[in-house]
Amino acid sequence: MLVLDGVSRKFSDKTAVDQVSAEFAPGSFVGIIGRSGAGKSTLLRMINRLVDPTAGAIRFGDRDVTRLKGAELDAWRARCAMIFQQFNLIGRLDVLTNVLMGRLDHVSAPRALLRLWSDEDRAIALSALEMFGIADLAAKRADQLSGGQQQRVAIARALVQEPRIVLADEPIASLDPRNTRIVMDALLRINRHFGITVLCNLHSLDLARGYCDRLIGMSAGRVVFDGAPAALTDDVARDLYGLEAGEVMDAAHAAPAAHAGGASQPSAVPA
Amino acid sequence: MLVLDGVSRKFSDKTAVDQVSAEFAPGSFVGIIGRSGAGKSTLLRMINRLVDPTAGAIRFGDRDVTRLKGAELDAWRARCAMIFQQFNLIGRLDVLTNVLMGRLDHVSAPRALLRLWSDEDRAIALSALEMFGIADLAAKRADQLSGGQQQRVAIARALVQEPRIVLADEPIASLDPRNTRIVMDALLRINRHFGITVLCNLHSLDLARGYCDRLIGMSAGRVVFDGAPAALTDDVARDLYGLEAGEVMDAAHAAPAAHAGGASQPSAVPA
Amino acid sequence: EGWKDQYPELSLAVIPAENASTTTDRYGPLADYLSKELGVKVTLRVANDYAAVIEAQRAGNAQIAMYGPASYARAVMTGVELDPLVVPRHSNGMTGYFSVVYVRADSAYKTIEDLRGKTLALVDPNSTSGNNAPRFFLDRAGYSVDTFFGKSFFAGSHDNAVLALAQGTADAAANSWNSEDDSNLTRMITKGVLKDAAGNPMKKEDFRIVFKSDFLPEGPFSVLSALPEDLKAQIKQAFLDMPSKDPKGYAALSDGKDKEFVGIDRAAFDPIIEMVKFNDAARKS
Amino acid sequence: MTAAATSPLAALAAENLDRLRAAHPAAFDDRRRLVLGAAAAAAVVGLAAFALWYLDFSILAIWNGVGRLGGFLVLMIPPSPDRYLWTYLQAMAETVGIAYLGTLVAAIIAFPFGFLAARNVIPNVFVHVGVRRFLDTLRGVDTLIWALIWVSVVGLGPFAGVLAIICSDIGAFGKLFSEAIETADRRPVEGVISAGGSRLAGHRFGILPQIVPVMVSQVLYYFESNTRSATIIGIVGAGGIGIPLAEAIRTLELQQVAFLVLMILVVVTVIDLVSSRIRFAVIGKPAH
Amino acid sequence: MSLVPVLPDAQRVSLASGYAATVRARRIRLLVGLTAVVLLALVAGWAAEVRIGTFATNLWRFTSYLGRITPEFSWATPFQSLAAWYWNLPHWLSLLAETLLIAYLGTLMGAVVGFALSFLAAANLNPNPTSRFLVRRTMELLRTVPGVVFALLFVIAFGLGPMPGVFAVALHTAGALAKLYAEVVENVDMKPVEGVAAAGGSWLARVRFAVLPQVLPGFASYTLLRFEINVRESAVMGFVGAGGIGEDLVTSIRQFYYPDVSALLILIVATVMAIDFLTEKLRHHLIGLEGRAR
Ligand SMILES: Nc1ncnc2c1ncn2[C@@H]1O[C@H](COP(=O)(O)OP(=O)(O)OP(=O)(O)O)[C@@H](O)[C@H]1O
Ligand SMILES: Nc1ncnc2c1ncn2[C@@H]1O[C@H](COP(=O)(O)OP(=O)(O)OP(=O)(O)O)[C@@H](O)[C@H]1O
Ligand SMILES: [Mg+2]
Ligand SMILES: [Mg+2]
Repeated sequence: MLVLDGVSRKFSDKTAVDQVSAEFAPGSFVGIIGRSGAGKSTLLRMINRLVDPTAGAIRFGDRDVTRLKGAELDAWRARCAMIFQQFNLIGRLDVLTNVLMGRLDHVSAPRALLRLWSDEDRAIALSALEMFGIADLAAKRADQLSGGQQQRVAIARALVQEPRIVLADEPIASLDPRNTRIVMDALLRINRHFGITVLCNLHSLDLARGYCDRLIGMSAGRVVFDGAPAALTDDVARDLYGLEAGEVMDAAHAAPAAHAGGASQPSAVPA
Repeated sequence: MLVLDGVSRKFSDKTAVDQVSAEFAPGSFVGIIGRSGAGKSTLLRMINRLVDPTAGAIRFGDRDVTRLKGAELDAWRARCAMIFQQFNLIGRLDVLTNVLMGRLDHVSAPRALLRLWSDEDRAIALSALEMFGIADLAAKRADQLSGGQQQRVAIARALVQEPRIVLADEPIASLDPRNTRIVMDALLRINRHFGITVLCNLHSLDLARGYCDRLIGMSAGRVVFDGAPAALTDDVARDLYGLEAGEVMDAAHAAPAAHAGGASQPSAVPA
Repeated sequence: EGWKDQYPELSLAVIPAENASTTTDRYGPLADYLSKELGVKVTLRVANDYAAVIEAQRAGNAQIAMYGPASYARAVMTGVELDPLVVPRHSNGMTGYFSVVYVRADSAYKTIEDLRGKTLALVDPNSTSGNNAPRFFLDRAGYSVDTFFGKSFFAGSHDNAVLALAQGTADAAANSWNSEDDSNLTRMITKGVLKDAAGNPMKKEDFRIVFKSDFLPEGPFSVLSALPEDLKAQIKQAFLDMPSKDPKGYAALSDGKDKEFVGIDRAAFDPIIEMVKFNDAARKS
Repeated sequence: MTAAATSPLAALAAENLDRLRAAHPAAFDDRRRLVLGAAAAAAVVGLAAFALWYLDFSILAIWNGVGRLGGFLVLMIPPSPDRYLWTYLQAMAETVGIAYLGTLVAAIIAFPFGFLAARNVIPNVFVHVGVRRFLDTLRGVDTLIWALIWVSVVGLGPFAGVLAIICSDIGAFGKLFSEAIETADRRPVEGVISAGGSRLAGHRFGILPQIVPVMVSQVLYYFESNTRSATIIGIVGAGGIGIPLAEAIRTLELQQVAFLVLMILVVVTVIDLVSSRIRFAVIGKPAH
Repeated sequence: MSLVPVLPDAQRVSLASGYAATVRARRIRLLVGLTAVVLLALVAGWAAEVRIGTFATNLWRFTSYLGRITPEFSWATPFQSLAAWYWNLPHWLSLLAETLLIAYLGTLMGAVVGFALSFLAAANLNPNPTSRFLVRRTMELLRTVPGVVFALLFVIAFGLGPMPGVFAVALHTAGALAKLYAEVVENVDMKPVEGVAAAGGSWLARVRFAVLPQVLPGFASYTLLRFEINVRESAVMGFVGAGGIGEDLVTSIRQFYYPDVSALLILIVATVMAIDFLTEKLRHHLIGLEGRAR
């Protein structure tokens, strides 16, 4: 059980996350939604301890995650994989080595530092790449990949960690429909079959509703919605995103009648 | 009229774009779709001449874009704004200066180098930021922004260029529904009202169908579809993305019955 | 010869001299000759700075060394136990040289007295003939360099000091002098590098000597006092024999300008030590 | 066509100019920046002017001197090794060898110091400040002193030169490496750490690949620079190109000086060509 | 059971061998390179007469020189001792000031020239190989000609004094900094450069807005390091009459004025530390270290 207890984070004057409390049962698939700048990324980064909360506590079982240090902290991070919005790959290293970063916790330090990976680890990494259709890129430098390819490398890295929790920060932002599906299905699969908790920042309400069994809506750092997807009524969504009435569905659905001419003057753009 | 004539681009052994020919009428709103790695970004980058084609020609009116040099090339780029998949902001500079980069072509060199922008230019940049709801971040360093905030800064930069053509490489990848709508509407608006040509890489078929008046489908560097959105039948889309039957709609729509339990073993993932 | 076990290899340390041929050309044959005579390998080490030679000798890492007179004095004064062995005798019969002060022949300066308040070019702080000797001997003659002259400066090398005089930067210049036809000045003229401010070549007659120091002994070849007596004796003998046993090597060593080596003892350098001590004391006053 | 007439954005901006100005005063106010910039520029130029005055710079002397400079250059032509070609080549080879060994060992020893002195690796102020001051001391001690110290340990010869180069270059490398580390991008490190990598692994995989090209170029530069100056090598009696050069300068053998300079130039050019190939091999082909 | 379904053997082996083949080429190149480096080091070690034995047995002498330059210091009369040690302080300080000014002028002039040259010498900003070649060779000439040679030429042209020294320092600095700057420029992240280029920014604008913010910390640290080197190496300029504190130090070393050696050494080390401290402050200001959380 992962518990957030009044967690806050300030950046100088700006409060990015404001007193968030929530409990995440093992095996849940939670979508975090909210406008850009709402604090979603910062929340996930705090759970992984890449950012330290300025107030509040994060607990996992009886461990106080906010207090972990050294090897214990490494171990915690290894169990709680993070998929970054901006991929955070090592541009100059090849794709396979990037994925093998996810196996660091399973390898002795000297072997890891010399890049002497075991055949098992390589096999796991290659399988993960294959799962996302990019095994043939294994030897390429990460900074020569297309955006979607980089994103999939990052996701493969997270999966080979064999984590207990996956923190995914917009894992499908740069992906095409097919890969979106592959990735979300992969997350769903590890969630269903292995009971791994998934916390996933998502911008697409449809995806959030389709995959998650619980949604958390954030606004200006605070949790303003927490419940089953079914409970996310159109009114709530409208509030959350500051949309006008009639725009509640995914933006795409409410797309203007483009071919009908320039009639629809979008209200969000000042005339 | 922008004309691509047998344009190709090779990276050492890999052919990223393969003999693409197309004509883009002024004022059209063209969506470019295709799987990750299909060559969409490379195609846009060639039009802006950030990457030079290895074969073929790009013409705009009677100008041969592939031959432009020096100040002429700068002028071409100023007229043909680019929105990058990875934003390409200057992390160490503040947001306003980043947006004002789009006004460089309108300012004398010495004034620009000393950052002595005119009040009009500042006002234009601020208006663009306001349009996307981030004017209050004007003084912040670009690398302190959230992903979606950075993306919007990049889009603002493109708009203040007052371009004739906008090349948008997944401009909404990191945006929430509301901002997705704001940005797509802004693109649509400049397209409809000012006849600016928009070429837009999109991963969401729904958005592509909703906003574009023409779609180009790419696969492995080649154009495999070119026509009105209505002509993009489910069969064609399935081919394009390599999806299975029944998965043709946006992945989200075909989301598994998540709450129905772990029954749906997604076929794309090897068991 | 028991010392050979203790010293299977000897080091000969020298510093470059300001002469026409390069240092290795000069001293290479000497090292070869000594190797042959002594029966152990003698390695030549050319150090660009005599301070390094002194430190190497202090640590016992260099057994044989060639010093200038002032640097020999320095080594002795800082506690290196040294025995001077030999100095060269020049063709003119002398075993030393002089320090002189030049002025231009077309100037009004006839004696040192005329230079009161004028500018003097010295060579560099460590030079015997270009700094230590003129300071000491001028002071003894009643002209303290620091107060008598209006300004004195270090030109960096013997040649630079002469150039400063030739081009009018200085009114007088200190330099070394062996004899009428053998000095730094004559060497520069032969090479054609000595020109006045307008770029005209200059002759020996364009310069005048207004001051000459006492005799300065040449720098000695010395050995560590701690070496076995028989080794020291053998080394000394080898030096003394060199002109006859290896005339070619000796000619290279002396540019053909020296006759022979003569033995020398510590006392010969007492005046030099006194000179250096005087200059050290004058510094803080 | 003027932008104002056609551009919706410009029109919008013009309309709202006053409101925007009121809402974002900072965005329109450059005074602070300009004043600070002007003050900094004035300080730099002012100090330079003071230095020019204090150090007796004279335009006249420069004007007159430039002509003489040409005359002197003539004396350097044609560059000639006289009869010392072989001596010079040998000396050059000695210098390159000593510089190579000294630079290589210094770089290896400095490597850990670079990490210890970097603020983002060792947050502990005492450690990184202490290490930095230690490195400062290594650099601050004159090379002549290093030479004397090592001569008394290992005697005159090239070995002492290698040791002296090592000592002063550790100070420089340690500083340069630590600064490269501090400027590295944090994101890859986060990527590694978030996957459970230790801090060590974070530095090994997240930072090292980024800074290796920088370090390689610095090491190659110092190699080249040691080859060139080689003063220490001369001091400690290891031969090298410094001695003939100093000799030729002191005795105004200008043709030999010119030859030696050209010879060093050729060697440096070769090192530079090789080094930029090595560097690009390490950096790899830049991507977009 | 693994989270990631492991592939069938056949497929896995073929993938792994494909990867290995590509990586092997890279590995072999690396290995050949490393072997060459080590072999060359061994040859150099032999030529440089490296004797580990002598080194180890005599290492205790390391402190011998340091011991001798340690001044006599009586704790009973600390101030008198200090005054005796730093007997020439006012003169030394004026020399130090002069040295700092010479180094400042020389570094400033050299940095300005090096700054302009570096962008032309960087392959990623100047695609024209001919001009790049010319600029690079010019830089090489400037930094290869030893400072003393320049000083020699200038002293004959301009007369003795600090002026020839400053010019000599400036020329050498220009060549050295231009090279180091150029390499910083070649290592920048090109994404922002593309961003400005795509907005129609001229070459100058790209350099000013996308490159400069990235390279400024690097430039600052190289410039200040060079300033520091110029302060330390002023002794070389001694023979043109611009020696400053460095020349006094070298003279003290050569004349074996032991307490002076340590007194001057401490002054110089303190100066180096002050400069380094300043460098650090300036660089961190430029990087904005705290702000780079993401
Ligand atoms: N600089 C480069 N060096 C080598 N290969 C490259 C380079 N840039 C792109 N590629 C390759 O070219 C192909 C097309 O890349 P591109 O970025 O155009 O794809 P894309 O259609 O934009 O994909 P995505 O939707 O994932 O962004 C990819 O396979 C990519 O790996
Ligand atoms: N290092 C930082 N320094 C200063 N402010 C920061 C920093 N990191 C984040 N912020 C600010 O904190 C707020 C929350 O940022 P966060 O990245 O968590 O948003 P987000 O919900 O992930 O948005 P998006 O959907 O656009 O990615 C933003 O306003 C952002 O500008
Ligand atoms: Mg985010
Ligand atoms: Mg792309």
